[in-house]
Amino acid sequence: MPGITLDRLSKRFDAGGSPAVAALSLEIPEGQFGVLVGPSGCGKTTVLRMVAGLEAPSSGRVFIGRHEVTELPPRDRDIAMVFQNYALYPHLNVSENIGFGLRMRRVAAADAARRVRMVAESLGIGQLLARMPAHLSGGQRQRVALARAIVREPAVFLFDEPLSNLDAQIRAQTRAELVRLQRQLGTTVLYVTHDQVEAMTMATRVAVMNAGRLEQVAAPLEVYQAPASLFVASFVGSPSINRLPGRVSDVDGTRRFVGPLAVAVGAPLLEAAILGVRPEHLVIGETAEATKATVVLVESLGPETLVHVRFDGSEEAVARVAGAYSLPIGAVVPVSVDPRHALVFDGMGQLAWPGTR
Amino acid sequence: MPRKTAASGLLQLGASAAAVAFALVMLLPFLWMLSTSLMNEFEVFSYPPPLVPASPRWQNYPEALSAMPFGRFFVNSAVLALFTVVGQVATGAAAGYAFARFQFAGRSALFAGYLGALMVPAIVLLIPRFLIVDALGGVDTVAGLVSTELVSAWSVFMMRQFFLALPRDMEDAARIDGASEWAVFWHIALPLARPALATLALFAFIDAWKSFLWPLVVTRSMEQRVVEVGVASFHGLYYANWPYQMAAAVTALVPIIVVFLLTQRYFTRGIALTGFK
Amino acid sequence: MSLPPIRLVASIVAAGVCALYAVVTVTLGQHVTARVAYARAAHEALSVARIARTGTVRPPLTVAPLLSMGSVVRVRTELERTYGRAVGRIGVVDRTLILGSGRHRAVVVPYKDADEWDIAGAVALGADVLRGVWTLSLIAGLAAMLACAQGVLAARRLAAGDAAGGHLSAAGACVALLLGSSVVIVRARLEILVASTAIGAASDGIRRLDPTAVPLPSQALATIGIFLVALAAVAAVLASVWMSSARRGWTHRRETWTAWTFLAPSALHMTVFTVIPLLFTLWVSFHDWDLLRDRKPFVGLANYREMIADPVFWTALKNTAIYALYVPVTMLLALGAALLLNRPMRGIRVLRAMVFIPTVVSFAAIAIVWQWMFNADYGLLNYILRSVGLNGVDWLGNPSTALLAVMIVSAWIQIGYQMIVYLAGLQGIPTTLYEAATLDGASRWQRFTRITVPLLRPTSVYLFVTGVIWSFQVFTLVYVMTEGGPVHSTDVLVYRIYQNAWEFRRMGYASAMSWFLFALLLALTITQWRILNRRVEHAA
Amino acid sequence: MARHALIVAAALLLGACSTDDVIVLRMTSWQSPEENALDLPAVRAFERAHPGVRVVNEPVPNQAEYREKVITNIVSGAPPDVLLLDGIDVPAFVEGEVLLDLAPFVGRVGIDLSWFYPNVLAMFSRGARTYALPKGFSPVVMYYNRAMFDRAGVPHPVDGWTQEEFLSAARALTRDADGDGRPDEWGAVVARPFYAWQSWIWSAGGDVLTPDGTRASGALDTPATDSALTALTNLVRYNVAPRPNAFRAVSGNETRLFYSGKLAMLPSGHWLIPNIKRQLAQGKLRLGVTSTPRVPPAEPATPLFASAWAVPRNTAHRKLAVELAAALAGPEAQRTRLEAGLELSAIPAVQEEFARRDTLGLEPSFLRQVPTGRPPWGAAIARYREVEALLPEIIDRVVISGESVSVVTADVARRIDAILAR
Repeated sequence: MPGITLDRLSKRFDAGGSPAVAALSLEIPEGQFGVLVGPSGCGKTTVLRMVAGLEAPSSGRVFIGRHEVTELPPRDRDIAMVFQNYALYPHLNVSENIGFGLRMRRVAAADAARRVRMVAESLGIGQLLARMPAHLSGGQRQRVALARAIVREPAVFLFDEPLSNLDAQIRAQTRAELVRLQRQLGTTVLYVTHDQVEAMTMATRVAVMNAGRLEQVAAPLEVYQAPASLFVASFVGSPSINRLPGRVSDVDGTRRFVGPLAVAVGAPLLEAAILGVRPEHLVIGETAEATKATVVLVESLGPETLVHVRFDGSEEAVARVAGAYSLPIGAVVPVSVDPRHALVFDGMGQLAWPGTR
Repeated sequence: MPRKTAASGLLQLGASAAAVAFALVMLLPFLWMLSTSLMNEFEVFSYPPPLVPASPRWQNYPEALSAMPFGRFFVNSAVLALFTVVGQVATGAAAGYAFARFQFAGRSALFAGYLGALMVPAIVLLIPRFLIVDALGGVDTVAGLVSTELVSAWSVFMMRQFFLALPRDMEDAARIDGASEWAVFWHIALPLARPALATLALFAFIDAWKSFLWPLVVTRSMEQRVVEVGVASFHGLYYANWPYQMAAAVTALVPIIVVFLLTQRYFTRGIALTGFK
Repeated sequence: MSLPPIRLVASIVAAGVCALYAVVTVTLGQHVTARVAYARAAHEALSVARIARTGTVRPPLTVAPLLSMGSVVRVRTELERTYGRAVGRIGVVDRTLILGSGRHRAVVVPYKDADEWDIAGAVALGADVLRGVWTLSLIAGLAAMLACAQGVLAARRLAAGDAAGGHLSAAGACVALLLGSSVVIVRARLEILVASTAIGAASDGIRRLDPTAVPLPSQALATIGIFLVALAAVAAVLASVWMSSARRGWTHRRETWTAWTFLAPSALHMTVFTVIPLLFTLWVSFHDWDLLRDRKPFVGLANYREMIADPVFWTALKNTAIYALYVPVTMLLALGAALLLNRPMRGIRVLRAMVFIPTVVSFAAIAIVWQWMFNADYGLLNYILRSVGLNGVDWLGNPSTALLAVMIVSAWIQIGYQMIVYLAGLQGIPTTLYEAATLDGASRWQRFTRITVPLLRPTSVYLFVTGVIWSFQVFTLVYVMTEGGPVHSTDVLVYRIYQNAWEFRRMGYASAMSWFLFALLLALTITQWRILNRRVEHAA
Repeated sequence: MARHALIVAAALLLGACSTDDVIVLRMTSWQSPEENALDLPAVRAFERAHPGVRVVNEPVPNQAEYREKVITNIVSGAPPDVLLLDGIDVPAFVEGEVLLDLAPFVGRVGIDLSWFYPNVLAMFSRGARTYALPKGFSPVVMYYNRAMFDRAGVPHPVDGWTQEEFLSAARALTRDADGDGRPDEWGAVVARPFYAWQSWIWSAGGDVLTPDGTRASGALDTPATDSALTALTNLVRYNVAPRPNAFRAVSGNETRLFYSGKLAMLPSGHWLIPNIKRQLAQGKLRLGVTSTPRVPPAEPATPLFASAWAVPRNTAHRKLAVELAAALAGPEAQRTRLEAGLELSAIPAVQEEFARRDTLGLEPSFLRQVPTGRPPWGAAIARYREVEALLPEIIDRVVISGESVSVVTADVARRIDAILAR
């Protein structure tokens, strides 16, 4: 099973305009579940379409395995793709939809029928083969689209937000199923989504994109724990990471972040810096470096509670506290940061401490 | 919700009434035609004109249709229409698809050229076209008759607009599925464009059926004439037999109406397109 | 990697195109040569006839001399023997004219009997083979062969990524193709020159020998051939430029190639049956041609000047512009009809057919029927007007209403057509959109303005653009209804064109007006296009 | 090799002569099927007389499309072998050197040119040359409805009557039968097409062109023409003629009004008859024919509209084509054609014999108009179609727009001069 390698891939739609994708290099090793995540309009779908061969890159190269496929039409790339809206052929029934790729590849009819049936059974849509797409539910259409991709046994799967048209319950279920399927088939996957939850739960490798550029490529947990930039830090995690402006200076011989909260850091000196703190690393309670803040909102979620506080300088932050936690609004509480989890970003939004990799 | 149902029912009824009224207004001149076709030759010259014939003269129809070899005319028209429909649908769909879907060198220039072709009054092209067809040995042959009609810029333009309105995802899916560009066109785009194709076929048929000057000029013998020329024949320079002409004109309408009713189910029942963005 | 197959395909295609070009060039060369031979034979036959009439020469009336190459022969007795049929057959045979095959050919020119009564004999002339124009043909062929080889070379080098080498070879191929083309054109000119000398002599009074009694082999064919060759050259140039552009990748080239295969049938047809006639019309617009004469004296811009100076032309233009206003109104009506008739309802098919019928009724019948609708005393329209308390209008007797009357009939004809297009367009709108909008609480009107109207935009653009073009070309309706009257109030541009072309036989003037109309419509359409597209962008 | 090739060629040439190939002669005309059927006996007889020859008949119903078809054929170098030529097209066809001079040949195919009405034949001749053989013609006459005249107590008009008499008759015949304040029976009519009022101008001593046919000023704007036009357009002003409208004449109101007995007098040609032959025979419509009213001292004059069979110069079958044209224009064919009632025969002997048999009383009246006939301008001037297209404008502008006759005629004359000078 080959992997996917993108080498300085760029795409510019208008000659004069800004690039939709700028010199993007990325490698999804063989058998990995790569997720390309980013806000809408960041160019991730364009990347996927360039990998698929539906869009010609303005420059750069695409490799599948060791073969360069930049100039090859989609049909010669040995890939399968599941579209956001599934793109089922409305004039063909389910069986013909699934079997279309085999027919195009001139697989013998009997063989094709057997494979279609097998894949359909394995996805639990065996009883729908004679139906027309218009008469299927959203979840069923999604499965047909999946079956259509799987049946060809391609080297690479491409997914373009395949779950976004499903309701929440089926989405969670399908997520798990897709992962299981991928592990089982061992096929390399490039999966595009704007949903960080999907990225975190499904990926073995997450690539975060912003405005046509790659911000970070790493394992999901690493992206969460050591985001390469403020953008990544903010994009991943819910509620979003707390961003507190301040500066890094030497106070009494120790290097410290000074802002609404003060904390000892190892960052270089910075006139403008942003302290990034995940809500679960914001501690409510008396500690040595605690700062007073006012509670503005308390959200009880059951297993945990989100406490929104406001500092003197009117900056706000959220703390995640385990269990039920009761505080009156307006109460003044001491707030501090666990120094082991404090992240400092420089003025450009790049991670300054604990150090980028 | 009963109130809403009643209101919407009333609205539906109103719309239906409006539809019927509109259709009737549109039909009025035709009814007059029908009425004239049943008059005797002197009744049509009465002033003021009678709305309905005193006694319908049904034999106008057999008499008009046997005054000339109309059977032969209908066959000729059908042949012309068949070639025209096949030619225009095939070339119109292919070219319209190319203009709507492909980014290629020379696209806008070529499209401007196609559009330009619509802007030339056909009457001044008659002589050069005739000379070309004559040079190719096509005068007074079926090939010469249909040759100029096989492609029409109108149909290309129409198909382009239709394809522009169609979603592309299915085509992309087919490309991923391993279809060549022709397979995408044939297996996916064409079936999805069925309403458009039916419309185009209908219009091509009508165009061919109604065409008059070119068939008249490029054919010679009576045996090669088409229906429309036959209809016009009752209206000579000096002698006009209007009841006959109307009878022939009404008869000539029948095939078009039949084709219309046949193609209607395609352009009034779109394909249920799934998963739109 | 699969580049090698691409290279192979490119080579094969390039070779195919060039080989085709070679064949066309040589074939055309032969054809042209034959025509020159005919013209020469006609010319020579003239002198023979001149001698024969003065009685100084009495050539033998046998077939034998016919068989000797290069000599001039009369075959009178043989033809007289089977008189009536022979005459007819000569006509047919002489249409082809070139007898024999390959290098060996002869040309037969018929001539009249002593009373100028009928074709009585023929003059045969052997063509000089491999001399004169034949060498030119050979050059063209060689050039084509060279182009063929160079083209293949260019394709291979470009496919292999050698852009510079590709450029070089492509340029070589272009030169070769152009050389071939110009040779053919030069030859054609020469041939036309010689032919016209021969014909000119004939009409100068020697009626006994009448080369025009049997038409020359079609000049049109040579013209087409020349255009095709020129076109091939242009295409070759374009293709070379395209192939040598290293700017874009193979994906783009492949797309271009695919697109052109989709377009080739219609593009070729358009070239032959529209572009060439159009260029012919352009040429005619600079000439004075009354259709009946062969002479088409060059008049420069005189036709265009006359057009600009003619007040009736401007009236017709103004009327045409006013007339075009019926298009948007009709579109609204048609959209309304389509919406009304796009619902499940008993008898809906018949209702649609009823609305559609006017579109298909023949013009002759339309004219007669509407004459009564518009009758001032008894017409239906005035009956309606009077029944609502208005004064009747003398629709066609009043210059201020006559054009409106024509517009009403046009709307009546067009509504059915536009309704069908709208119906088909409505099918492209997925019902899910309406369902979603309904769930979002959109009212009927909102659904119409937010979904139906925007999604019908391509359809509307089509109808509007073609509607305006169509309205500028209206003529049959005016012709069968009013012939432009009264006082030119319904005179429209194409009716002027028609009248000048066919009634007044002023094809040059008519062509000039056609080209004006062409340019006007093109400008108008481009403007419309820009505006409509800008609005699309704004909407998006 | 060369010899062999030519032997093959000669064999082809001569061998073809002895095969049973049918020679095809193409003839074309603008004729409705009813009219065309009248030519068929002559065509069949010709085919019987010429075994191996087949005549392909290509009638085109309308003259407009006929023109397009014939001209396209001529341009492509393959005109039909025999074609019907309208008088108005003679100048252009002659100047274009399209037609064969038939004069040297007619004697050999049994036609004597002295058979024909000289003033009809003259339209198709230039000096000693004759370019077509007339098949029939018609003068423009004044039809009147006898019943309406009788009912109104107006004496029937006689040949040579004056425009004054015409006007007073028209006044007496116009009436408002249903009392709605608007006349519904009319005495006269003003037709827009020029063919219908050319005789009116001529019979008043006016004309549209100067005698040499080079100018309109000096003819169209003279007092005689002006007063004739004033008298004509005044018919509407005096409310004895309905307002003209732009609908094409062939399906226009005038004919319907006249056929329905709502119009007492109508200027037209013999071609009015076929549509109403049955009604005439049954006595449902009683018509009379007389000359166009004149303004003394001018004498009645009327244009003769004629058509004739011509042979293109470049026919491949000159002899056969001339023979066919002769057969179609011969007395036998003309006799048959008369049955249609469309026109008068171009051969006096045939026409007079027919008039003697006539039971409707119309034919002798028509015959009386023939000596007053003149070739219309169309038979003399190649650009006449352009001139004629301008003339309805005079009626439009005077009657509809209310301009004065002299202003309009001066303007139109100026434009016609420009056309003729081009």
